[in-house]
Amino acid sequence: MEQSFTLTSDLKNNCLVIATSGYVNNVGGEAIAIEFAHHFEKGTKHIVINLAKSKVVNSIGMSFLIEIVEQLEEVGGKLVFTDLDPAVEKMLAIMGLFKFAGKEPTVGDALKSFAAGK
Amino acid sequence: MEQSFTLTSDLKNNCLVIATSGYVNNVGGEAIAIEFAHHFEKGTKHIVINLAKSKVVNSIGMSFLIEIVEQLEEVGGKLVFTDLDPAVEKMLAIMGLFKFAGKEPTVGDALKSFAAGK
Amino acid sequence: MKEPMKLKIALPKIPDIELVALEGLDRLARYMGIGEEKIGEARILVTEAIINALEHSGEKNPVVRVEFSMTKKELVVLVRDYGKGFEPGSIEEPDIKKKVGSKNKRGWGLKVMKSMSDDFQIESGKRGTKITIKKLLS
Amino acid sequence: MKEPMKLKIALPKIPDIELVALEGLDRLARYMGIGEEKIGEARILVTEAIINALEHSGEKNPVVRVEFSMTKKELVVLVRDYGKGFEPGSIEEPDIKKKVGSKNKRGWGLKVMKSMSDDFQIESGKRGTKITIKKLLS
Ligand SMILES: Nc1ncnc2c1ncn2[C@@H]1O[C@H](COP(=O)(O)OP(=O)(O)O)[C@@H](O)[C@H]1O
Ligand SMILES: Nc1ncnc2c1ncn2[C@@H]1O[C@H](COP(=O)(O)OP(=O)(O)O)[C@@H](O)[C@H]1O
Repeated sequence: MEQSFTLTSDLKNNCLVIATSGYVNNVGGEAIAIEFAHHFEKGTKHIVINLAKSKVVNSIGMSFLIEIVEQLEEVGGKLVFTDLDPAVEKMLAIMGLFKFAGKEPTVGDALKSFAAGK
Repeated sequence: MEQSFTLTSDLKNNCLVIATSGYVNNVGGEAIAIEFAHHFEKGTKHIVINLAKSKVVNSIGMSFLIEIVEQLEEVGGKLVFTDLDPAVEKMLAIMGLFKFAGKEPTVGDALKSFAAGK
Repeated sequence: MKEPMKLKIALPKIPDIELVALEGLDRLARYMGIGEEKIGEARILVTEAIINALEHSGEKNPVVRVEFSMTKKELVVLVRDYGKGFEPGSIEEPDIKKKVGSKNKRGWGLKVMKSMSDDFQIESGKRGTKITIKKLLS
Repeated sequence: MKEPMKLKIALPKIPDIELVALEGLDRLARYMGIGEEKIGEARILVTEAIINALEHSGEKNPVVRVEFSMTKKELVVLVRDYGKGFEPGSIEEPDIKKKVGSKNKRGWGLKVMKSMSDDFQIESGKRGTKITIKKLLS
Protein backbone atom coordinates (compact mmCIF):
# COMPACT_ATOMS: atom_id res chain seq x y z
CA MET A 1 0.00 0.00 0.00
CA GLU A 2 1.05 3.53 -0.74
CA GLN A 3 2.03 4.79 2.68
CA SER A 4 -0.29 7.24 4.40
CA PHE A 5 0.63 10.87 4.73
CA THR A 6 3.15 11.92 7.36
CA LEU A 7 5.25 15.02 7.80
CA THR A 8 8.30 16.06 9.71
CA SER A 9 9.07 19.66 10.55
CA ASP A 10 12.34 21.35 11.51
CA LEU A 11 13.48 24.87 12.21
CA LYS A 12 16.73 25.77 10.46
CA ASN A 13 18.07 29.35 10.68
CA ASN A 14 14.59 30.64 11.48
CA CYS A 15 13.23 28.82 8.48
CA LEU A 16 10.54 26.17 8.83
CA VAL A 17 11.33 23.05 6.80
CA ILE A 18 8.42 20.67 6.31
CA ALA A 19 9.15 17.34 4.61
CA THR A 20 6.19 15.24 3.60
CA SER A 21 5.89 11.56 2.89
CA GLY A 22 3.03 9.80 1.11
CA TYR A 23 -0.13 11.00 -0.58
CA VAL A 24 -0.86 14.72 -0.11
CA ASN A 25 -4.67 14.57 -0.12
CA ASN A 26 -7.02 16.91 1.73
CA VAL A 27 -5.87 15.52 5.08
CA GLY A 28 -2.21 15.90 4.16
CA GLY A 29 -2.68 19.40 2.79
CA GLU A 30 -4.51 20.47 5.92
CA ALA A 31 -1.80 18.95 8.12
CA ILE A 32 0.81 21.06 6.31
CA ALA A 33 -1.30 24.21 6.73
CA ILE A 34 -1.78 23.53 10.45
CA GLU A 35 1.91 22.90 11.01
CA PHE A 36 2.68 26.12 9.19
CA ALA A 37 0.11 28.15 11.14
CA HIS A 38 1.62 26.97 14.39
CA HIS A 39 5.03 28.41 13.48
CA PHE A 40 3.66 31.42 11.64
CA GLU A 41 1.97 32.61 14.84
CA LYS A 42 5.37 32.59 16.50
CA GLY A 43 6.84 34.73 13.76
CA THR A 44 8.31 32.33 11.20
CA LYS A 45 8.21 33.93 7.75
CA HIS A 46 10.30 31.54 5.71
CA ILE A 47 9.10 28.06 4.87
CA VAL A 48 10.43 25.23 2.76
CA ILE A 49 8.17 22.35 1.73
CA ASN A 50 10.15 19.30 0.63
CA LEU A 51 7.91 16.99 -1.41
CA ALA A 52 10.61 14.41 -2.24
CA LYS A 53 8.64 11.54 -0.75
CA SER A 54 5.24 12.60 -2.08
CA LYS A 55 4.90 11.30 -5.61
CA VAL A 56 1.13 11.55 -5.46
CA VAL A 57 -0.73 14.74 -4.56
CA ASN A 58 -4.19 16.01 -5.37
CA SER A 59 -5.53 19.47 -6.08
CA ILE A 60 -7.46 19.61 -2.82
CA GLY A 61 -4.26 18.98 -0.89
CA MET A 62 -2.42 21.59 -2.95
CA SER A 63 -5.18 24.17 -2.42
CA PHE A 64 -4.31 24.26 1.29
CA LEU A 65 -0.92 25.63 0.27
CA ILE A 66 -2.64 28.72 -1.09
CA GLU A 67 -3.59 29.53 2.51
CA ILE A 68 0.07 29.50 3.34
CA VAL A 69 1.16 31.88 0.57
CA GLU A 70 -1.75 34.15 1.47
CA GLN A 71 -0.60 34.47 5.06
CA LEU A 72 3.02 34.94 4.00
CA GLU A 73 2.05 37.69 1.54
CA GLU A 74 0.72 39.76 4.41
CA VAL A 75 4.03 39.76 6.26
CA GLY A 76 6.43 39.70 3.31
CA GLY A 77 7.39 36.07 3.95
CA LYS A 78 8.11 33.36 1.44
CA LEU A 79 7.41 29.72 0.63
CA VAL A 80 9.85 27.62 -1.40
CA PHE A 81 9.13 24.11 -2.71
CA THR A 82 11.95 21.62 -3.09
CA ASP A 83 12.54 18.14 -4.50
CA LEU A 84 9.50 18.35 -6.74
CA ASP A 85 8.53 15.38 -8.83
CA PRO A 86 8.27 16.77 -12.40
CA ALA A 87 4.55 15.98 -12.63
CA VAL A 88 3.82 17.62 -9.28
CA GLU A 89 5.84 20.64 -10.38
CA LYS A 90 3.74 20.85 -13.52
CA MET A 91 0.57 20.78 -11.45
CA LEU A 92 1.76 23.59 -9.20
CA ALA A 93 2.70 25.55 -12.32
CA ILE A 94 -0.77 25.03 -13.80
CA MET A 95 -2.28 26.32 -10.57
CA GLY A 96 -0.03 29.37 -10.79
CA LEU A 97 1.51 28.74 -7.37
CA PHE A 98 4.95 29.79 -8.59
CA LYS A 99 3.63 33.33 -8.93
CA PHE A 100 3.69 33.37 -5.12
CA ALA A 101 6.15 30.66 -4.18
CA GLY A 102 9.66 29.68 -5.24
CA LYS A 103 11.15 26.32 -6.11
CA GLU A 104 14.63 24.96 -5.62
CA PRO A 105 16.15 21.55 -6.32
CA THR A 106 16.97 20.76 -2.66
CA VAL A 107 16.34 22.02 0.87
CA GLY A 108 19.98 23.13 0.99
CA ASP A 109 19.44 25.31 -2.07
CA ALA A 110 16.29 26.77 -0.57
CA LEU A 111 18.03 27.66 2.70
CA LYS A 112 20.86 29.26 0.74
CA SER A 113 18.39 31.35 -1.25
CA PHE A 114 16.80 32.58 1.98
CA ALA A 115 20.22 33.35 3.46
CA ALA A 116 21.07 35.34 0.34
CA GLY A 117 17.90 37.32 1.00
CA LYS A 118 16.35 36.37 -2.33
CA MET B 1 3.27 0.12 -5.20
CA GLU B 2 4.10 -2.98 -3.24
CA GLN B 3 7.85 -3.14 -3.67
CA SER B 4 9.23 -5.79 -6.01
CA PHE B 5 11.02 -8.80 -4.65
CA THR B 6 14.58 -8.48 -3.45
CA LEU B 7 16.73 -10.64 -1.21
CA THR B 8 19.89 -10.25 0.80
CA SER B 9 22.04 -13.19 1.80
CA ASP B 10 24.64 -13.54 4.54
CA LEU B 11 26.77 -16.32 5.93
CA LYS B 12 26.75 -16.45 9.74
CA ASN B 13 28.57 -19.34 11.51
CA ASN B 14 28.35 -21.47 8.36
CA CYS B 15 24.67 -20.80 8.17
CA LEU B 16 23.13 -19.12 5.14
CA VAL B 17 20.69 -16.38 6.14
CA ILE B 18 18.42 -15.18 3.36
CA ALA B 19 16.18 -12.19 4.09
CA THR B 20 13.51 -11.36 1.55
CA SER B 21 11.63 -8.18 0.88
CA GLY B 22 8.45 -7.80 -1.17
CA TYR B 23 6.13 -10.23 -2.89
CA VAL B 24 7.43 -13.82 -3.02
CA ASN B 25 5.92 -14.86 -6.35
CA ASN B 26 7.38 -17.41 -8.78
CA VAL B 27 10.30 -15.11 -9.57
CA GLY B 28 11.01 -14.50 -5.89
CA GLY B 29 10.74 -18.18 -5.00
CA GLU B 30 13.11 -19.11 -7.78
CA ALA B 31 15.57 -16.42 -6.72
CA ILE B 32 15.64 -17.91 -3.20
CA ALA B 33 16.19 -21.42 -4.61
CA ILE B 34 19.04 -20.21 -6.84
CA GLU B 35 20.72 -18.33 -4.00
CA PHE B 36 20.43 -21.44 -1.87
CA ALA B 37 21.79 -23.78 -4.59
CA HIS B 38 24.82 -21.56 -4.97
CA HIS B 39 25.77 -21.99 -1.31
CA PHE B 40 24.60 -25.61 -1.07
CA GLU B 41 27.12 -26.61 -3.75
CA LYS B 42 29.85 -25.21 -1.55
CA GLY B 43 28.68 -27.28 1.40
CA THR B 44 26.25 -25.07 3.33
CA LYS B 45 23.71 -27.25 5.15
CA HIS B 46 22.00 -24.77 7.40
CA ILE B 47 19.73 -22.10 6.06
CA VAL B 48 17.52 -19.47 7.60
CA ILE B 49 14.86 -17.72 5.54
CA ASN B 50 13.71 -14.47 7.14
CA LEU B 51 10.36 -13.43 5.67
CA ALA B 52 9.86 -10.35 7.88
CA LYS B 53 9.50 -8.01 4.92
CA SER B 54 7.37 -10.31 2.78
CA LYS B 55 3.76 -9.92 3.81
CA VAL B 56 2.54 -11.33 0.50
CA VAL B 57 3.61 -14.69 -0.90
CA ASN B 58 2.01 -17.10 -3.31
CA SER B 59 1.95 -20.87 -3.46
CA ILE B 60 4.10 -20.96 -6.59
CA GLY B 61 6.81 -19.00 -4.81
CA MET B 62 6.51 -21.24 -1.75
CA SER B 63 6.73 -24.40 -3.88
CA PHE B 64 10.33 -23.48 -4.75
CA LEU B 65 11.15 -23.88 -1.08
CA ILE B 66 10.28 -27.57 -1.35
CA GLU B 67 13.31 -27.91 -3.64
CA ILE B 68 15.42 -26.56 -0.83
CA VAL B 69 14.15 -28.97 1.83
CA GLU B 70 14.53 -31.81 -0.66
CA GLN B 71 18.21 -31.06 -1.21
CA LEU B 72 18.80 -30.56 2.51
CA GLU B 73 17.13 -33.90 3.33
CA GLU B 74 19.79 -35.70 1.30
CA VAL B 75 22.66 -34.30 3.37
CA GLY B 76 20.99 -34.05 6.76
CA GLY B 77 20.76 -30.27 6.58
CA LYS B 78 18.01 -28.02 7.80
CA LEU B 79 15.90 -25.01 6.82
CA VAL B 80 14.43 -22.70 9.45
CA PHE B 81 11.91 -19.92 8.72
CA THR B 82 11.87 -16.79 10.84
CA ASP B 83 9.77 -13.64 11.31
CA LEU B 84 6.74 -15.24 9.72
CA ASP B 85 3.62 -13.20 9.22
CA PRO B 86 0.84 -15.29 10.87
CA ALA B 87 -1.01 -15.78 7.56
CA VAL B 88 2.15 -16.87 5.75
CA GLU B 89 2.90 -19.26 8.60
CA LYS B 90 -0.58 -20.73 8.23
CA MET B 91 0.00 -21.22 4.52
CA LEU B 92 3.30 -23.04 5.12
CA ALA B 93 1.54 -25.19 7.73
CA ILE B 94 -1.23 -26.07 5.27
CA MET B 95 1.41 -27.10 2.74
CA GLY B 96 3.04 -29.28 5.40
CA LEU B 97 6.39 -27.53 5.09
CA PHE B 98 6.97 -27.68 8.84
CA LYS B 99 7.29 -31.44 8.55
CA PHE B 100 10.63 -30.71 6.89
CA ALA B 101 11.53 -27.23 8.08
CA GLY B 102 11.66 -25.43 11.41
CA LYS B 103 10.41 -22.02 12.44
CA GLU B 104 11.75 -19.54 14.98
CA PRO B 105 10.65 -16.04 15.93
CA THR B 106 13.89 -14.35 14.85
CA VAL B 107 17.12 -15.01 12.96
CA GLY B 108 18.97 -14.90 16.29
CA ASP B 109 16.76 -17.68 17.64
CA ALA B 110 17.33 -19.73 14.49
CA LEU B 111 21.11 -19.37 14.72
CA LYS B 112 20.98 -20.38 18.39
CA SER B 113 18.94 -23.46 17.55
CA PHE B 114 21.54 -24.47 14.95
CA ALA B 115 24.37 -23.82 17.41
CA ALA B 116 22.60 -26.02 19.95
CA GLY B 117 22.57 -28.72 17.30
CA LYS B 118 18.78 -28.94 17.27
CA MET C 1 1.43 -5.23 -28.64
CA LYS C 2 -0.88 -3.17 -30.86
CA GLU C 3 -3.96 -4.11 -28.83
CA PRO C 4 -4.32 -1.78 -25.85
CA MET C 5 -3.99 -3.30 -22.38
CA LYS C 6 -7.14 -2.79 -20.36
CA LEU C 7 -7.89 -2.61 -16.70
CA LYS C 8 -11.24 -1.72 -15.16
CA ILE C 9 -12.19 -0.88 -11.61
CA ALA C 10 -15.41 0.00 -9.84
CA LEU C 11 -14.63 1.89 -6.64
CA PRO C 12 -16.74 2.65 -3.57
CA LYS C 13 -16.31 5.90 -1.66
CA ILE C 14 -13.74 5.33 1.04
CA PRO C 15 -10.77 7.54 1.85
CA ASP C 16 -7.88 7.34 -0.63
CA ILE C 17 -9.56 4.59 -2.66
CA GLU C 18 -8.25 6.33 -5.80
CA LEU C 19 -4.87 4.84 -4.91
CA VAL C 20 -6.17 1.42 -5.97
CA ALA C 21 -6.65 2.77 -9.47
CA LEU C 22 -3.19 4.34 -9.33
CA GLU C 23 -1.71 0.96 -8.42
CA GLY C 24 -3.31 -0.47 -11.55
CA LEU C 25 -2.09 2.45 -13.64
CA ASP C 26 1.45 2.08 -12.30
CA ARG C 27 1.57 -1.65 -13.05
CA LEU C 28 0.23 -1.19 -16.58
CA ALA C 29 2.62 1.66 -17.25
CA ARG C 30 5.67 -0.13 -15.97
CA TYR C 31 4.78 -3.22 -17.96
CA MET C 32 4.49 -1.07 -21.07
CA GLY C 33 7.78 0.65 -20.31
CA ILE C 34 6.32 4.15 -19.97
CA GLY C 35 8.66 6.86 -18.66
CA GLU C 36 8.39 8.12 -15.07
CA GLU C 37 7.34 11.65 -15.97
CA LYS C 38 4.44 10.53 -18.14
CA ILE C 39 3.35 8.11 -15.41
CA GLY C 40 3.47 10.95 -12.91
CA GLU C 41 1.20 13.13 -15.02
CA ALA C 42 -1.18 10.27 -15.71
CA ARG C 43 -1.37 9.65 -11.97
CA ILE C 44 -2.46 13.22 -11.34
CA LEU C 45 -5.07 13.11 -14.12
CA VAL C 46 -6.57 9.89 -12.81
CA THR C 47 -6.58 11.09 -9.21
CA GLU C 48 -8.39 14.32 -10.05
CA ALA C 49 -11.04 12.58 -12.15
CA ILE C 50 -11.78 10.00 -9.46
CA ILE C 51 -11.95 12.36 -6.50
CA ASN C 52 -14.35 14.60 -8.42
CA ALA C 53 -16.59 11.70 -9.29
CA LEU C 54 -16.63 10.41 -5.71
CA GLU C 55 -17.13 13.81 -4.12
CA HIS C 56 -19.49 15.61 -6.45
CA SER C 57 -21.77 12.82 -7.59
CA GLY C 58 -24.12 13.73 -4.76
CA GLU C 59 -24.98 10.10 -4.09
CA LYS C 60 -24.91 8.55 -0.66
CA ASN C 61 -22.99 5.46 -1.73
CA PRO C 62 -21.43 6.41 -5.06
CA VAL C 63 -19.74 3.90 -7.31
CA VAL C 64 -17.14 5.22 -9.69
CA ARG C 65 -16.07 3.21 -12.72
CA VAL C 66 -12.57 3.68 -14.05
CA GLU C 67 -11.26 2.17 -17.28
CA PHE C 68 -7.69 2.31 -18.46
CA SER C 69 -6.78 1.50 -22.02
CA MET C 70 -3.06 1.77 -22.65
CA THR C 71 -0.68 1.32 -25.55
CA LYS C 72 2.95 2.40 -25.59
CA LYS C 73 1.79 5.57 -27.31
CA GLU C 74 -1.35 6.57 -25.50
CA LEU C 75 -3.45 6.21 -22.39
CA VAL C 76 -7.20 6.64 -22.48
CA VAL C 77 -8.93 6.92 -19.10
CA LEU C 78 -12.69 6.85 -18.65
CA VAL C 79 -14.14 7.83 -15.30
CA ARG C 80 -17.86 7.51 -14.82
CA ASP C 81 -20.15 8.34 -11.95
CA TYR C 82 -23.91 7.97 -11.72
CA GLY C 83 -24.54 11.15 -9.81
CA LYS C 84 -26.34 14.41 -10.38
CA GLY C 85 -24.08 15.71 -13.14
CA PHE C 86 -23.09 19.33 -13.77
CA GLU C 87 -22.84 21.98 -16.45
CA PRO C 88 -19.13 22.32 -17.27
CA GLY C 89 -19.69 25.66 -19.01
CA SER C 90 -20.98 27.17 -15.77
CA ILE C 91 -17.80 26.44 -13.83
CA GLU C 92 -15.57 29.49 -13.51
CA GLU C 93 -11.86 29.13 -14.38
CA PRO C 94 -9.88 29.38 -11.18
CA ASP C 95 -7.28 32.14 -10.91
CA ILE C 96 -4.63 32.00 -8.23
CA LYS C 97 -4.67 35.79 -7.82
CA LYS C 98 -8.35 35.66 -6.92
CA LYS C 99 -7.95 32.58 -4.74
CA VAL C 100 -5.39 34.37 -2.59
CA GLY C 101 -7.56 36.36 -0.27
CA SER C 102 -10.84 34.62 -0.98
CA LYS C 103 -12.39 31.92 1.12
CA ASN C 104 -12.71 29.04 -1.31
CA LYS C 105 -9.23 27.95 -2.33
CA ARG C 106 -10.42 24.90 -4.21
CA GLY C 107 -11.63 24.41 -7.78
CA TRP C 108 -8.45 23.25 -9.55
CA GLY C 109 -9.31 19.74 -10.68
CA LEU C 110 -10.91 20.52 -14.05
CA LYS C 111 -8.23 23.04 -14.93
CA VAL C 112 -5.44 20.61 -14.07
CA MET C 113 -7.07 17.83 -16.10
CA LYS C 114 -7.57 20.14 -19.08
CA SER C 115 -4.03 21.48 -18.97
CA MET C 116 -2.16 18.26 -18.31
CA SER C 117 -4.01 15.96 -20.71
CA ASP C 118 -3.78 15.80 -24.48
CA ASP C 119 -7.54 15.61 -24.78
CA PHE C 120 -10.24 16.06 -22.17
CA GLN C 121 -13.97 15.53 -22.65
CA ILE C 122 -16.84 15.82 -20.23
CA GLU C 123 -20.24 14.32 -20.86
CA SER C 124 -22.55 15.14 -18.01
CA GLY C 125 -26.26 14.93 -17.45
CA LYS C 126 -28.93 13.86 -15.02
CA ARG C 127 -27.69 10.31 -15.04
CA GLY C 128 -24.14 11.15 -14.19
CA THR C 129 -20.84 12.26 -15.58
CA LYS C 130 -18.36 10.63 -17.89
CA ILE C 131 -14.86 12.04 -18.17
CA THR C 132 -12.59 10.92 -21.02
CA ILE C 133 -8.93 11.78 -20.73
CA LYS C 134 -6.30 11.10 -23.36
CA LYS C 135 -2.65 11.31 -22.54
CA LEU C 136 0.14 10.71 -25.04
CA LEU C 137 2.84 8.55 -23.52
CA SER C 138 5.69 8.75 -25.98
CA MET D 1 -22.80 -0.21 7.85
CA LYS D 2 -24.95 -3.29 7.26
CA GLU D 3 -24.65 -2.96 3.47
CA PRO D 4 -21.46 -4.64 2.29
CA MET D 5 -18.78 -2.43 0.73
CA LYS D 6 -18.06 -3.52 -2.83
CA LEU D 7 -15.07 -3.17 -5.09
CA LYS D 8 -14.74 -4.76 -8.52
CA ILE D 9 -11.75 -5.13 -10.78
CA ALA D 10 -11.15 -6.62 -14.22
CA LEU D 11 -7.48 -7.50 -14.61
CA PRO D 12 -5.37 -8.24 -17.69
CA LYS D 13 -2.53 -10.76 -17.52
CA ILE D 14 0.61 -8.89 -16.61
CA PRO D 15 3.14 -9.85 -13.95
CA ASP D 16 2.00 -9.27 -10.36
CA ILE D 17 -1.24 -7.62 -11.46
CA GLU D 18 -2.94 -9.45 -8.57
CA LEU D 19 -1.35 -6.84 -6.30
CA VAL D 20 -3.83 -4.28 -7.65
CA ALA D 21 -6.64 -6.38 -6.20
CA LEU D 22 -4.71 -6.72 -2.94
CA GLU D 23 -4.41 -2.94 -2.73
CA GLY D 24 -8.20 -2.74 -3.01
CA LEU D 25 -8.64 -5.48 -0.42
CA ASP D 26 -6.24 -3.77 1.99
CA ARG D 27 -8.02 -0.41 1.69
CA LEU D 28 -11.46 -1.94 2.20
CA ALA D 29 -10.24 -3.99 5.14
CA ARG D 30 -8.53 -1.09 6.87
CA TYR D 31 -11.57 1.09 6.39
CA MET D 32 -13.71 -1.62 7.96
CA GLY D 33 -11.26 -2.06 10.82
CA ILE D 34 -10.43 -5.70 10.08
CA GLY D 35 -7.55 -7.23 12.07
CA GLU D 36 -4.16 -7.76 10.46
CA GLU D 37 -4.22 -11.55 10.65
CA LYS D 38 -7.56 -11.84 8.87
CA ILE D 39 -6.36 -9.39 6.23
CA GLY D 40 -3.24 -11.49 5.75
CA GLU D 41 -5.26 -14.65 5.16
CA ALA D 42 -7.67 -12.86 2.84
CA ARG D 43 -4.68 -11.60 0.86
CA ILE D 44 -3.42 -15.13 0.34
CA LEU D 45 -6.86 -16.40 -0.70
CA VAL D 46 -7.31 -13.63 -3.24
CA THR D 47 -3.81 -14.03 -4.63
CA GLU D 48 -4.21 -17.75 -5.19
CA ALA D 49 -7.58 -17.40 -6.90
CA ILE D 50 -6.34 -14.69 -9.26
CA ILE D 51 -3.08 -16.36 -10.27
CA ASN D 52 -4.96 -19.57 -11.06
CA ALA D 53 -7.47 -17.74 -13.20
CA LEU D 54 -4.78 -15.85 -15.11
CA GLU D 55 -2.52 -18.85 -15.57
CA HIS D 56 -4.90 -21.70 -16.22
CA SER D 57 -7.62 -20.06 -18.25
CA GLY D 58 -5.77 -21.10 -21.40
CA GLU D 59 -6.62 -17.86 -23.15
CA LYS D 60 -4.09 -15.71 -24.92
CA ASN D 61 -5.26 -12.44 -23.39
CA PRO D 62 -7.27 -13.49 -20.37
CA VAL D 63 -9.38 -11.08 -18.36
CA VAL D 64 -10.06 -11.98 -14.77
CA ARG D 65 -12.91 -10.37 -12.86
CA VAL D 66 -12.59 -9.97 -9.13
CA GLU D 67 -15.38 -8.79 -6.82
CA PHE D 68 -15.01 -8.03 -3.15
CA SER D 69 -18.00 -7.71 -0.92
CA MET D 70 -17.07 -6.91 2.65
CA THR D 71 -18.84 -6.33 5.94
CA LYS D 72 -17.16 -6.19 9.33
CA LYS D 73 -18.11 -9.84 9.71
CA GLU D 74 -17.41 -11.41 6.37
CA LEU D 75 -15.60 -11.10 3.07
CA VAL D 76 -16.98 -12.71 -0.07
CA VAL D 77 -14.62 -12.84 -3.04
CA LEU D 78 -15.68 -13.86 -6.53
CA VAL D 79 -12.99 -14.57 -9.11
CA ARG D 80 -14.10 -15.34 -12.65
CA ASP D 81 -12.20 -16.26 -15.76
CA TYR D 82 -13.57 -17.02 -19.21
CA GLY D 83 -11.13 -19.81 -19.99
CA LYS D 84 -11.30 -23.53 -20.64
CA GLY D 85 -12.43 -24.57 -17.19
CA PHE D 86 -11.47 -27.73 -15.32
CA GLU D 87 -12.88 -30.64 -13.38
CA PRO D 88 -12.10 -29.97 -9.71
CA GLY D 89 -12.77 -33.60 -8.78
CA SER D 90 -9.97 -34.76 -11.04
CA ILE D 91 -7.30 -32.70 -9.28
CA GLU D 92 -5.24 -34.78 -6.88
CA GLU D 93 -4.68 -33.46 -3.33
CA PRO D 94 -1.05 -32.44 -2.99
CA ASP D 95 1.04 -34.15 -0.30
CA ILE D 96 4.34 -32.65 0.78
CA LYS D 97 5.84 -36.10 1.30
CA LYS D 98 5.21 -36.96 -2.33
CA LYS D 99 6.26 -33.54 -3.57
CA VAL D 100 9.69 -33.97 -1.95
CA GLY D 101 11.51 -36.07 -4.51
CA SER D 102 9.09 -35.60 -7.37
CA LYS D 103 9.51 -33.17 -10.21
CA ASN D 104 6.36 -31.08 -9.96
CA LYS D 105 6.45 -29.18 -6.69
CA ARG D 106 3.42 -27.07 -7.49
CA GLY D 107 -0.29 -27.72 -7.03
CA TRP D 108 -0.99 -25.98 -3.70
CA GLY D 109 -3.40 -23.22 -4.65
CA LEU D 110 -6.70 -25.09 -4.36
CA LYS D 111 -5.66 -26.77 -1.12
CA VAL D 112 -4.61 -23.47 0.44
CA MET D 113 -7.87 -21.80 -0.62
CA LYS D 114 -9.94 -24.68 0.74
CA SER D 115 -8.08 -24.80 4.05
CA MET D 116 -7.79 -21.10 4.74
CA SER D 117 -11.31 -20.01 3.76
CA ASP D 118 -14.57 -20.54 5.60
CA ASP D 119 -16.32 -21.59 2.43
CA PHE D 120 -14.93 -22.34 -0.99
CA GLN D 121 -16.94 -23.10 -4.14
CA ILE D 122 -15.83 -23.82 -7.68
CA GLU D 123 -18.16 -23.60 -10.66
CA SER D 124 -16.28 -24.52 -13.79
CA GLY D 125 -17.28 -25.36 -17.33
CA LYS D 126 -16.50 -24.72 -20.95
CA ARG D 127 -17.15 -21.02 -20.54
CA GLY D 128 -14.81 -20.53 -17.68
CA THR D 129 -14.41 -20.82 -13.96
CA LYS D 130 -15.98 -18.99 -11.06
CA ILE D 131 -14.47 -19.26 -7.62
CA THR D 132 -16.42 -18.08 -4.58
CA ILE D 133 -14.52 -17.68 -1.36
CA LYS D 134 -15.99 -16.73 2.00
CA LYS D 135 -13.84 -15.62 4.84
CA LEU D 136 -15.14 -14.70 8.27
CA LEU D 137 -13.49 -11.55 9.54
CA SER D 138 -14.48 -11.32 13.18
N1 LIG E 1 -18.15 14.32 -11.56
C1 LIG E 1 -18.77 15.47 -11.21
N2 LIG E 1 -20.08 15.48 -10.90
C2 LIG E 1 -20.71 16.63 -10.54
N3 LIG E 1 -20.08 17.83 -10.47
C3 LIG E 1 -18.77 17.88 -10.77
C4 LIG E 1 -18.05 16.72 -11.16
N4 LIG E 1 -16.78 17.09 -11.41
C5 LIG E 1 -16.71 18.42 -11.19
N5 LIG E 1 -17.92 18.91 -10.80
C6 LIG E 1 -18.25 20.32 -10.49
O1 LIG E 1 -17.21 21.15 -10.99
C7 LIG E 1 -16.65 21.91 -9.92
C8 LIG E 1 -15.16 22.13 -10.15
O2 LIG E 1 -14.47 20.91 -10.01
P1 LIG E 1 -12.91 20.93 -9.81
O3 LIG E 1 -12.30 21.87 -10.79
O4 LIG E 1 -12.40 19.54 -9.87
O5 LIG E 1 -12.67 21.56 -8.37
P2 LIG E 1 -13.22 21.11 -6.92
O6 LIG E 1 -13.54 19.66 -6.99
O7 LIG E 1 -12.08 21.40 -6.00
O8 LIG E 1 -14.41 21.97 -6.65
C9 LIG E 1 -16.98 21.14 -8.66
O9 LIG E 1 -17.01 21.95 -7.52
C10 LIG E 1 -18.35 20.57 -9.01
O10 LIG E 1 -19.35 21.53 -8.79
N1 LIG F 1 -9.24 -21.12 -13.01
C1 LIG F 1 -8.81 -22.32 -13.47
N2 LIG F 1 -9.01 -22.67 -14.77
C2 LIG F 1 -8.59 -23.86 -15.25
N3 LIG F 1 -7.92 -24.76 -14.50
C3 LIG F 1 -7.68 -24.48 -13.20
C4 LIG F 1 -8.10 -23.25 -12.63
N4 LIG F 1 -7.72 -23.25 -11.33
C5 LIG F 1 -7.09 -24.41 -11.11
N5 LIG F 1 -7.05 -25.18 -12.22
C6 LIG F 1 -6.47 -26.53 -12.37
O1 LIG F 1 -6.24 -27.05 -11.07
C7 LIG F 1 -4.86 -27.38 -10.91
C8 LIG F 1 -4.44 -27.17 -9.50
O2 LIG F 1 -4.44 -25.81 -9.19
P1 LIG F 1 -3.66 -25.31 -7.91
O3 LIG F 1 -3.99 -26.18 -6.77
O4 LIG F 1 -3.95 -23.87 -7.74
O5 LIG F 1 -2.12 -25.51 -8.24
P2 LIG F 1 -1.21 -24.99 -9.44
O6 LIG F 1 -1.85 -23.75 -9.99
O7 LIG F 1 0.11 -24.73 -8.82
O8 LIG F 1 -1.15 -26.11 -10.44
C9 LIG F 1 -4.14 -26.53 -11.92
O9 LIG F 1 -2.90 -27.08 -12.30
C10 LIG F 1 -5.13 -26.48 -13.08
O10 LIG F 1 -5.03 -27.65 -13.87
